Amino acid sequence: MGLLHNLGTVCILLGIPFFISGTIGLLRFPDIYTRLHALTKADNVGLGFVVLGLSLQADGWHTVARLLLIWLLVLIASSASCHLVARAALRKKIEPWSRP
Amino acid sequence: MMDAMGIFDMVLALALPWLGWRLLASPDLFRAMVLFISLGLLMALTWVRLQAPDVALAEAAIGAGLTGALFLSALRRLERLSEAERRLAFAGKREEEDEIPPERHRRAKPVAYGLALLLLAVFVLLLAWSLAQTPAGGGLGPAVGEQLGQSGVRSEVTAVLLNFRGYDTLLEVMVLFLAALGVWSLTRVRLPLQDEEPGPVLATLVRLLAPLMIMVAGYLVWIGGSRAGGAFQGGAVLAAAGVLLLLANVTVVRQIPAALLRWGLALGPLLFLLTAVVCVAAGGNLLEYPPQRAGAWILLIESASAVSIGVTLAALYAGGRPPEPPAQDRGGEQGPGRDADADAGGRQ
Amino acid sequence: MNTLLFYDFSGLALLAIGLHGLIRSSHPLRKILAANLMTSGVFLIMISGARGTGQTMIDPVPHAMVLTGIVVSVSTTAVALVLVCLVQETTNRALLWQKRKREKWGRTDG
Amino acid sequence: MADAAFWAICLVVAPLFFAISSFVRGGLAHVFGPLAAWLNALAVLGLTVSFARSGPLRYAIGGWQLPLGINFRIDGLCVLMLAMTAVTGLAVSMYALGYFSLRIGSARQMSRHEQQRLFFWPLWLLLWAGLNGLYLSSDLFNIYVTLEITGLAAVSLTALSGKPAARLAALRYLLVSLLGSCSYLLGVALLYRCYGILDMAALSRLVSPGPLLWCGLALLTAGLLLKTALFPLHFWLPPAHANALAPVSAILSGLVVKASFYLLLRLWGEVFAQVLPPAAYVLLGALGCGAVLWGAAQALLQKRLKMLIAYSTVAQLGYLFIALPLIRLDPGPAARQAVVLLILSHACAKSAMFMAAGSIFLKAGHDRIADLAGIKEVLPVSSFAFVLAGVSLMGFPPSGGFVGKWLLLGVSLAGGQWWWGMMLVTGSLLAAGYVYRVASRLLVFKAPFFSRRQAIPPVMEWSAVLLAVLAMLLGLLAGSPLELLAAGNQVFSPAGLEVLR
Repeated sequence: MGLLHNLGTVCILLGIPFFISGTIGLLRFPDIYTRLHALTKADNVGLGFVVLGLSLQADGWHTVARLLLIWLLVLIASSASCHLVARAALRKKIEPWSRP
Repeated sequence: MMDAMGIFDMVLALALPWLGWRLLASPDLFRAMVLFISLGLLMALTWVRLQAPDVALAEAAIGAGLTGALFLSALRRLERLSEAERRLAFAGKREEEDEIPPERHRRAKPVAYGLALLLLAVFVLLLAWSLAQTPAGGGLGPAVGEQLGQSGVRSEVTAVLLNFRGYDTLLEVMVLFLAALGVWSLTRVRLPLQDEEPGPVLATLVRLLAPLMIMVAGYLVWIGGSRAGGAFQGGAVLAAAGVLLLLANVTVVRQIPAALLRWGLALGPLLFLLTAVVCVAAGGNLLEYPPQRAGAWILLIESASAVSIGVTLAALYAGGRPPEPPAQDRGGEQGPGRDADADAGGRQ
Repeated sequence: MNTLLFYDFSGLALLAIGLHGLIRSSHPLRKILAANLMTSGVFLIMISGARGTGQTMIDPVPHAMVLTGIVVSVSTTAVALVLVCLVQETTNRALLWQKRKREKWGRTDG
Repeated sequence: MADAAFWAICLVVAPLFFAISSFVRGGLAHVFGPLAAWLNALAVLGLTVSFARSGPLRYAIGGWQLPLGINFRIDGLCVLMLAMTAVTGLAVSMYALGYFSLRIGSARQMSRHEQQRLFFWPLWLLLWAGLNGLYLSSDLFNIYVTLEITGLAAVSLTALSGKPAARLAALRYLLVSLLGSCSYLLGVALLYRCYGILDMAALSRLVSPGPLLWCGLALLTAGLLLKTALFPLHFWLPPAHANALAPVSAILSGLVVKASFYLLLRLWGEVFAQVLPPAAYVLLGALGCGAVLWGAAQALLQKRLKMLIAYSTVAQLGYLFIALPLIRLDPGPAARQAVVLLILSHACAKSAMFMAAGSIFLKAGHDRIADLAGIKEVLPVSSFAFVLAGVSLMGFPPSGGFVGKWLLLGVSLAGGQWWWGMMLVTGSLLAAGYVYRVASRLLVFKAPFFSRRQAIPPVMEWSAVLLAVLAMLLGLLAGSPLELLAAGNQVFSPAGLEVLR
């Protein structure tokens, strides 16, 4: 396999810790806002790396374009849903957590 | 590598029932529903692992997404109801019979319960044992492979769904139609679905995504002929667009005339049925497409069905027949939904 | 160990859990959730059987059947959920199977 | 050119088409509905005539032969069930026509009754299509889909009345039917995994005893028993049947429960008859006995007419299950003929009863049995229909029920299992008890009766009477249906399946 393929693998491997840390944040953080923060931020970077890695390994522009589209859609969806969840939480008068 | 996948399979296979248990055991219904949606997504992953991409797509869109949305909206409706009740202080006046706590059910007849549980366990173990015992049966895989060339499509699942067993699918489209009919017969929808304003982000999102989703739906129907995809998957994506539009309370959606909606629901079933009849009129059997044009006919049926499936699923989400225009509303007469409220109010 | 059998057992477990929940839960929404779990279990058994037939080729017939099943199940779920909401609205009752004295005597519709 | 296959297609396509049309053009629903009912009757007539000429046949949908495709299988039993559905369905449709026009005419809450009519017709036609499809189909999975259509339509129809009790009953009904179809589906999946085929006739040639077969069969049966409401699983039936609108009650009690019993008859009497142990039949027979006793006892205790009729359905379904061990016992066709006769006569009699009860309800404004004395003065025809249907349920001589029970009695005595016969006689006596409870009020006592002013349209009264008379005369006319059954008999017994392949 060529250099590009290896580079792609490295990128994908780089993306994994972000996902893991995002998930840990989702599970361990104290309140809904911090959890949202952890999830969306870390996962978006993680996904970025994975998409980058897969694009490097892709066998044509079609695939790359599709991967980029997926990335874009996930970005839009996650930021919008993050916003909506946070707004709903604020509406319900859930106080943001502060260090006790 | 195989081993790694084996472990993955094992974890997945264990996670599914665990999640199922958790969701039924959780006292909070909202949490249960969120777990249900995540279970649906894990199921979709399982379908991919079991090499059933068509099913995975349908599961993710319909099984997890739309069913989950249905559950959540039902829960919200119930919660809103109980809140209203509290506000009106009905709760104190309810009859005693209504106040029996669930615990009474739980504790009833522990012996019978234990016995039933034992019976269930025995039967499940028996099933498991017999599943493990069975030799691999024939299956219709080879038969499908042989006839695939004559089906007019290249995807095996689509060939089974729309050609070899097209009659099943015809009836299935009818089931969906029937569900919409049933829901419409029960009650009338109350728009907007959300109490609060949708807000700029949701509105923008919907404006961005809705056209894209319609395009994706078309793509899924088109690609269904050769790969994973088809009317149901495409229809589900259309329905998702519809649900978003409903949630964002877009004016256009509210102003769709009821007659047009009826036609939208009926288009797929009607066209499918007419195609079946045309096949008979052309001298073949029911649903026997002319061999050269089978592909085109299937695409036609699938496109119409996808539209209807989308409309139907979105209508199911809306949860009732469209409100009649005020001009036709006769004063003092109410639909069943409103009657029901009057009934509940009249009781105390 | 055959991994397919794992999925079979997983499906069976889902089925059993769903059945248990369907009978034991008191809230109708949870009952419907449980029924959905049951059908998911059945689908899992069907699909894992489609690959377990031993041939290299996958049997697409169960796939088509499960697709049909998913659509049927969403249809019934939708009707059930609307019914639950309506029952709740008219009777204020969260408990579905509760006997009520008046039911025997109450007016019916001709 | 109009052969049996053509008529069979009409039986599925026409109700579906009219269901969709009556939904899209809601204003014409009450025109399309009865039209579809008449067309359906015509198609069944055509089917019967051409079937009598040509004998049993198979029809490959989409031109795909077994094992790949779905087949219609048209034999004597199937034609008889279709005919039963057509005749009862036609009567109910005519009744519904009068019923809704009466209710819409009686000014209060007009738009609500209009809504009911608007949705009654498409739902009922879809239900009808589901039933026809179920009787015609030979494919287990296809039958699952038709069962779902039937079940979902039945639930929606139950809830149509809009009363809280009806909605609650509908929800229970839906949950039970969900459980039933889930069990059935798993059964189909296991059988498919065993034999790789879904066609019933082909399956019956392949089956061999094995653990997976037992499990699959147990699941299929359990699902269908739930839907048929056999005795310990009957809890959902009485509230659902009693709280629905009158035409809907007639449909549910007369036709819908028969569909799942028909399937059980196919599976236990034909497809798996070779491998099932006799003990299993005895178990079902015993449950049937329980149903007869429990249903009749509950019927005797009911205070409301519609509840009484609904419990009587539970009891009458028991007879059908008592017939199963006798089918196993009997080498000849007598027991099979008997069970088919019982199904037919119960469909007619029970629908007639519910229709008459509906007319009585509308006229009296209630259905408390104790307060119905003297209603024959204002509703002579409906009272007569009710009593006539009751007499036929009891199994009085010329009725179809009588001939069926007589045949079964003969089989049980000849086979040395007299207890089944005794149970039949006991059940008849109990039925006589609860019919007498009502009949004595309706016909014997004379009391001043205060009724509503509205006149019951003659079509409602006469459709009930005609059905009741038909149930009564079925014993005399039994010859021709039994001939039809015999014509398909080589299909009805497993040995004849070779011919078809």
